[in-house]
Amino acid sequence: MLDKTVKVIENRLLSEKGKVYSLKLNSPELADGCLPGQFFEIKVGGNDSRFILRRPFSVAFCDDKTVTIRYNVVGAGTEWLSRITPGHELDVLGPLGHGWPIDKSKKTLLVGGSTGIFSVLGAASRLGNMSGAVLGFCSCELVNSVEDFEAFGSTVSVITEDGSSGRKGLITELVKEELEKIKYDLIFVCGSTMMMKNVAAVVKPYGIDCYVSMEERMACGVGACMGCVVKLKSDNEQGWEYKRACAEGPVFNASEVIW
Amino acid sequence: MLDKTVKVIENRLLSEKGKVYSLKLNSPELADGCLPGQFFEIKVGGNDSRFILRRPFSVAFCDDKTVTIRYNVVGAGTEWLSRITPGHELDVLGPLGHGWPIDKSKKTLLVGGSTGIFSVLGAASRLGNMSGAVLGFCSCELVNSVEDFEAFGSTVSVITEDGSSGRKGLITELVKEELEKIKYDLIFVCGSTMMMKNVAAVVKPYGIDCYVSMEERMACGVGACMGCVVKLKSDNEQGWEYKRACAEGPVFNASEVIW
Amino acid sequence: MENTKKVDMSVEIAGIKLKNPVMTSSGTCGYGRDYLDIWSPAELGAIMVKAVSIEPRNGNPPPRIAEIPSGVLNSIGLQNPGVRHFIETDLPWLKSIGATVVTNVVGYTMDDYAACVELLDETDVDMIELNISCPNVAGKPIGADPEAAETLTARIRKITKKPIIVKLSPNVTSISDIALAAEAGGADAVSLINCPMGMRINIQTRRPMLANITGGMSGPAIFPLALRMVWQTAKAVKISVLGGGGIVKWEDAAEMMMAGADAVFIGAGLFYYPATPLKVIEGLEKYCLDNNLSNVSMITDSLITDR
Amino acid sequence: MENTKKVDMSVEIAGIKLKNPVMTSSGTCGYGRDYLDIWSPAELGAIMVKAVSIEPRNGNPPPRIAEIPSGVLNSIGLQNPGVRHFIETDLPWLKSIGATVVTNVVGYTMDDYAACVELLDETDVDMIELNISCPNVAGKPIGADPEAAETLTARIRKITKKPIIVKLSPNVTSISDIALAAEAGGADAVSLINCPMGMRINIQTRRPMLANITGGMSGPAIFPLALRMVWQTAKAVKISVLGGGGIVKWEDAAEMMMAGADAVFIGAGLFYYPATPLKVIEGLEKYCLDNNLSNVSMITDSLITDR
Ligand SMILES: Cc1cc2nc3c(=O)[nH]c(=O)nc-3n(C[C@H](O)[C@H](O)[C@H](O)COP(=O)(O)OP(=O)(O)OC[C@H]3O[C@@H](n4cnc5c(N)ncnc54)[C@H](O)[C@@H]3O)c2cc1C
Ligand SMILES: Cc1cc2nc3c(=O)[nH]c(=O)nc-3n(C[C@H](O)[C@H](O)[C@H](O)COP(=O)(O)OP(=O)(O)OC[C@H]3O[C@@H](n4cnc5c(N)ncnc54)[C@H](O)[C@@H]3O)c2cc1C
Ligand SMILES: Cc1cc2nc3c(=O)[nH]c(=O)nc-3n(C[C@H](O)[C@H](O)[C@H](O)COP(=O)(O)O)c2cc1C
Ligand SMILES: Cc1cc2nc3c(=O)[nH]c(=O)nc-3n(C[C@H](O)[C@H](O)[C@H](O)COP(=O)(O)O)c2cc1C
Ligand code: FES
Ligand code: FES
Repeated sequence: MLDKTVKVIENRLLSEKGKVYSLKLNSPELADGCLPGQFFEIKVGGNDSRFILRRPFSVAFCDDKTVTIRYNVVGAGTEWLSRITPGHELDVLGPLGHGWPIDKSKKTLLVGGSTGIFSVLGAASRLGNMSGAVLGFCSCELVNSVEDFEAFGSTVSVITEDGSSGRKGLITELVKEELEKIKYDLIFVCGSTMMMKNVAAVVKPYGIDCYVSMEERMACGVGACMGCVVKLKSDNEQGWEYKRACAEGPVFNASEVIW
Repeated sequence: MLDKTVKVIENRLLSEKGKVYSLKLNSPELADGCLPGQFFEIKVGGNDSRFILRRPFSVAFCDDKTVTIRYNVVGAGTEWLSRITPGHELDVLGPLGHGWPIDKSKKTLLVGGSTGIFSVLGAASRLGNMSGAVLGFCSCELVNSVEDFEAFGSTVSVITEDGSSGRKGLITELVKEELEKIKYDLIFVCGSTMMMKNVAAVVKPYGIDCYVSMEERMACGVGACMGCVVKLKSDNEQGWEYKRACAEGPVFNASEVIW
Repeated sequence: MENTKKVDMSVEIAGIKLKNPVMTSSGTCGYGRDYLDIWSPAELGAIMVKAVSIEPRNGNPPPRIAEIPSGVLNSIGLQNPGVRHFIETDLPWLKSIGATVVTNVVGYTMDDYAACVELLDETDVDMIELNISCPNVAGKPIGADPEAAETLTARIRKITKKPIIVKLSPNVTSISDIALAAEAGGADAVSLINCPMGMRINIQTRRPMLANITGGMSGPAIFPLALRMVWQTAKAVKISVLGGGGIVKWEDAAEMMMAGADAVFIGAGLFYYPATPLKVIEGLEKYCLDNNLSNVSMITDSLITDR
Repeated sequence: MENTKKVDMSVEIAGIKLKNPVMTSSGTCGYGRDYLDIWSPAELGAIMVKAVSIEPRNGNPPPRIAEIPSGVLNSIGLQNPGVRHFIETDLPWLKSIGATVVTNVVGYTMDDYAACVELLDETDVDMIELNISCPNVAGKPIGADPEAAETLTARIRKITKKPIIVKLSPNVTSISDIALAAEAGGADAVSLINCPMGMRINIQTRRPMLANITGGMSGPAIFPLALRMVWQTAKAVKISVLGGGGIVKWEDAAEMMMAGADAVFIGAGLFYYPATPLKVIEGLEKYCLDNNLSNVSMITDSLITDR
C-alpha cells in the first residue's frame, strides 16, 4: 500500500449517456503487485474541496507501468474526476484489500452489474479464455467495456432491465442459463448488494464456489476505522461478526455472507 | 446590483513574483453604471469547494462591455482565481458600494498601497490628466500597473519599502512631497488601514478633502449582515457609530473615520 | 386528490399561512432591503429580520467575519438601530410590499424582551421570534436553561397574542429539552439552529481572527448538526418547527423538512448565492411535482427510519 | 538559549514524555497496524488506539459512514474485540516497536470502565483515556454530567496510578465544566473533542444515510468548534489539554496549540491523507525554526488576546 501522486495518462469517456470513464494512471509502483478485485482510494476535489473522504475504485486492469480504473459518474466526486485531463496528477492510495481468488485452471463465471463490472473486468484480464462474463445494466446507454472483456478472451452475454441492449430481464436468469449451458468451477460476482444476494441464491444449488465483492461505504479504506463492515458467519458464540470490506474483503465467499 | 455568471476574457499575470493578475470579464450588464471605487463579490472555488464567502475586488477599470479587476494572490481564494483560464465562467455580484467622489474639474492625488492601487486605478481611469498617483509597494517584484496609470494620463511616483524600485521609504513621505510640489483639490487613498491612517494624518494640515476606501472583511457585501463595519464619527449621543463598508462605503471621508 | 399538476407551496405555521416554506434567517438579510435587486421579501414564506433590542446596540468591534471550512464565522454582536426605529421605518415598508415579517428580538434582561414585545404587539408584525441564544444575558444564556426559557416564553405569552417563535441555541446538551420548555411556556413554534460557537486563530499574528475572539458558525459545516437537532426537536414537540443551519441548496431544505421542519430558513446561503431562497423554493416545487406531492408540507416528517 | 538550530519536539503530558505533540486519535487508526506502510506508531507522540470495552462489541449495523461538507459522519458504535484481546495481541506489539500507547476505554456502566482499567493497570500501557462521550451509557451520557464525570474519574483514579486522560464530548452546554469535574476527580489530562452528533438523509430513499440514524461528525467542519472548546477548557483547567477535531494540516495543529493544547490528535485527517501526522510534525518543526522557538511546547498557549 502506497499513497502516491500519479499522473493521469488518459481519462476517456466510454459511454456518452452512461457517463462511464476509463482512467489510466501512470505508476509502476502502484501497478506492481496489484491484483484483480483490489481497489484504490482516489482523492477527489482540488485543494479547496469540501471532500475529506477519498473514493474507492476497483482495479479494472493494469500492466507493468499503468493502472486503469473505470467509473460511472454518480455524484459530485466522480463528476469532479471526470473533468481531470491527462497530465494532471491524482493522489492515489493502494492497492487495497484482498482480490479475487483467481485460478487460471478454473473455468470462471464473471457476473457484473453496472459499476460492478469493473471489478470482474480485472479478473477477466487475468483469466484469458477461462472466463465467461454475464453483464447486467439498467439500459443500453450504460452498456460499456464489453469489447474489453472479449479482448481478454471472455465470452460475454449482456442483459438490460429494459431490453434496450442484449436480452431483456434480470441478470439472475442469464446466470442460470449460463450455468446450465457450461460447466463453471468458480463464480465471481460484483454489483449491488441485492443483485449479489440474488445471484448467490441462484448459484447455490449448483454447488459451485461463489465469491462476491462487497462495495461498502468506506472512510479509511485500510482497515483502521471499522466503517465498511459486512455481516459474516462466524464460529463465535453469536454465530456472526462484522468484518471490514476494505481489509478482510472486499471479496468474500458468498456462503459466509449474511445478507 | 446583479448576480451574473460571466465569461472570463483574460486572466493575465502582470508581475511574476508578486503574483498580480489582471482579470477581464465579459459583461455589458455589470459594466453598465459601474463606478470607480465600487467593487464586485466573486465566487471562488468550484462547485465542490469549501469556500462559502465570496471575495471582494475593486473595479480597476471598465468599458462598455467589460470589467477589469486586478488582484494579488494572497490566499487560497485568489490562488484558485489565478488558475481560471479564458472562456471559463465566474459568478460575479455587483457593482457594490459607493465609489470615489470623482470630479473631473478637480486635480486629484491618488494614493495606493499594494492591492489598494487597484481601487485608485479606477479613479485614474476617469480623471485623465487631472490625477497624480503615488504608489507604494513592499518591494520591486510587487510593482505593477504603473503603465496603466500613465496610460490614463496620471503622473506616477513609486516608492518601495526596501528601495528596490522607485524611491526607498514610506509612502507618507512621498505624499507630503507631492502635496508641496503640486496643488491638489482632492485626495483618494486606498491601502492597509495603518497606511490610510498615516496618510490621512499627513494630509490633514493641508486642508484638502481626503477620501479613503476601507477594505474590511466582508460576508454579504450588500449591507445585509453588518459584518464589515467601520467606526465613524456621528452626531449621536456617544459620538460614533459602526457603518457598513460595503453599503455606506467602502469610500468614506477620512475626517469621519475613527482609526 | 387533485388532478391538476400544481403544487400547493403554502404552509401554516402557528396559524399563519406562509406562501411557501422558505424564509431568510435573522441577521443575514438585514431588514429586507439589501437583496431587493435579487429577491423581494414578498416572494419568501417570511423574512426573519435582524435582531432588534429595546435600545440601539453598537455590536462588537471589527473584524467580525472570518472564514471556516464550508462556512462562516461571525461576531456581529447584535448591532441594531433599536426596535422603535424598526417599527417606524422598516416594518411599515415590509408590510406595504406584502411581506410576512418575523421580528427577531433580543434583550440583556427579561424586562428588555418584554419591553420590545410590548411595542411590537401594537404593530402589524406577523410573528415574534425570541432570540434566546445570545450568550450575554446575565451569565448563563437563557437558551441553555430550560427554566429560564420557559419563564421568558410564559412572560412574553402574556404580553402578546401574536405567534411566538423561540429561537434555539445549539450550544446545549439537549436542545429538545429547551424546545419542550419553550412549548410549555406557550410558544407557537421553535426555530433552530442559531450558530454553534467557534473560533479561528491567525497563526501569523497569533491573534484570534475575530476581535471578539469567538463567534458563531454558519454554513454547510453546521448542516449535519442542525439536521440532527431539528430531527430530535421535531420528535419531541407538538408545535411548529422552523429548521435551518447550513442550507445552501434545495436538497438541504428537503432533508431539513424530511427530518421534521415545517419550514426552513436560509442564512449564510445568501452570501454564497444571493438567489438561494428562490432556487430552494423552485427546487422544492419541482421535487413535489416529481414525487406527486400536492402540498409541499407533505415533505415534512417524511423520513423513513425503520429498515 | 540554545545556539544550535534544532527544535526540541518533545512535550510532557501527565509526567509522560512524548517524542512530539502529534497523536492519532482513537477510532481512526485501529490498533496501529493499518497505516504501517505510511507511518509507524513509534514515529508519533502517541497512538490513541480504538476504544476497548470489557467484552467484545459488534458495533452498529452498516452503513456506518456518510459524507458531510468538509467532513465525515460515522456511527461505528464502538466495535472492538474486547480489552483482553487488545492486551494479548496489539499492546505487546505496539510496545515492542517503541510506541507510546494511549488506550481508549468505554463501558456501559462505571463497573465496565473499572473492570477494563483493572486489567490495563497490570500492563505496560502508557496512558488510559476514558471515553465518556459514548451516548449509550445509562441514558444521559457521563460526558454530559459533571457529577458523573467526576465520580467515574475518581473511581478510576483509585484503581490505577497510570495517567488518566478524560475524553470530552462536545455535545454539552459547557465543556469546561466537565473538564473541571474530570480534574477534580483526579484526571491528569483531558482530551477534546469527541464527535459532535450529526445526521444526514438520502432524499432519494428518504432514509437516514446511517443505519444508526445519527452519527458523529469529524473533519475540518468541526475544527472551529473544537478550537473554541480547547481554548475555553485550557483556560479553565490546570491539567494537560490534548486538542483535536478537524486537524488536517500543520497550521490547524498550530492554531490548536496556540489556543492552549499541549498536544494534538488527528482523526479524519488520516482519511484525507494517511501521512497527515508526519506532515504535521514536520510543519510544526519548521514553524518553530522559522520563529526561533527552541521547544515546540512554546507554541502552546501563545495566543495573544489583548488588542
Ligand atoms: C471497493 C469498492 C470498489 C469500487 N469500485 C468501483 C469502480 O471500479 N467503478 C465505479 O464506478 N465505482 C466503484 N465503486 C463505487 C464508487 O466508490 C462510488 O460510486 C463513488 O465513491 C461515488 O462517489 P461520488 O462522490 O461520485 O458520489 P457520492 O455523491 O458519494 O454518492 C453518489 C451515489 O453513489 C452511491 N455510492 C457512493 N459510494 C458508494 C459505495 N462505496 N458503494 C456503493 N455506492 C456508493 C451513493 O449512495 C449515492 O447514491 C467502488 C466502491 C467500493 C467500495
Ligand atoms: C472592498 C474591497 C475591495 C478589494 N479590492 C481588491 C482588489 O482590487 N484587488 C485585490 O487584490 N484585493 C482586493 N481586496 C482584498 C481581497 O478581497 C482579498 O485579498 C481576498 O479576499 C483574499 O482572498 P484569499 O482567499 O486569497 O485569501 P484569504 O485566505 O481569505 O486571506 C489571505 C490573507 O488576505 C487577507 N485578507 C483577506 N480578505 C481581506 C480583506 N477583505 N481585506 C484585507 N485583507 C484581506 C487575510 O487577512 C489573510 O492574511 C479588496 C477587499 C475589499 C473588502
Ligand atoms: C452574520 C450573521 C448574523 C446573525 N444574526 C442573528 C441575529 O441577529 N439573530 C438571530 O437569531 N440569529 C442570527 N444569526 C443566526 C442565523 O439566523 C442562523 O440561525 C444561523 O446562521 C444558521 O443558519 P445558516 O447556516 O443558514 O446561516 C446570524 C447569523 C449570521 C451568519
Ligand atoms: C470512524 C471514527 C471512529 C471513532 N472512534 C472513537 C473511539 O472509539 N473512541 C473515541 O474516544 N473517539 C472516537 N472517535 C472520535 C475521534 O477520536 C476524534 O475525537 C474525532 O473524530 C474528532 O477528531 P477528527 O476531526 O480529527 O477526526 C472516532 C472518530 C471516527 C471518525
Ligand atoms: S473503510 Fe475503514 S475499516 Fe474499512
Ligand atoms: S459585508 Fe455584509 S453588511 Fe457589509
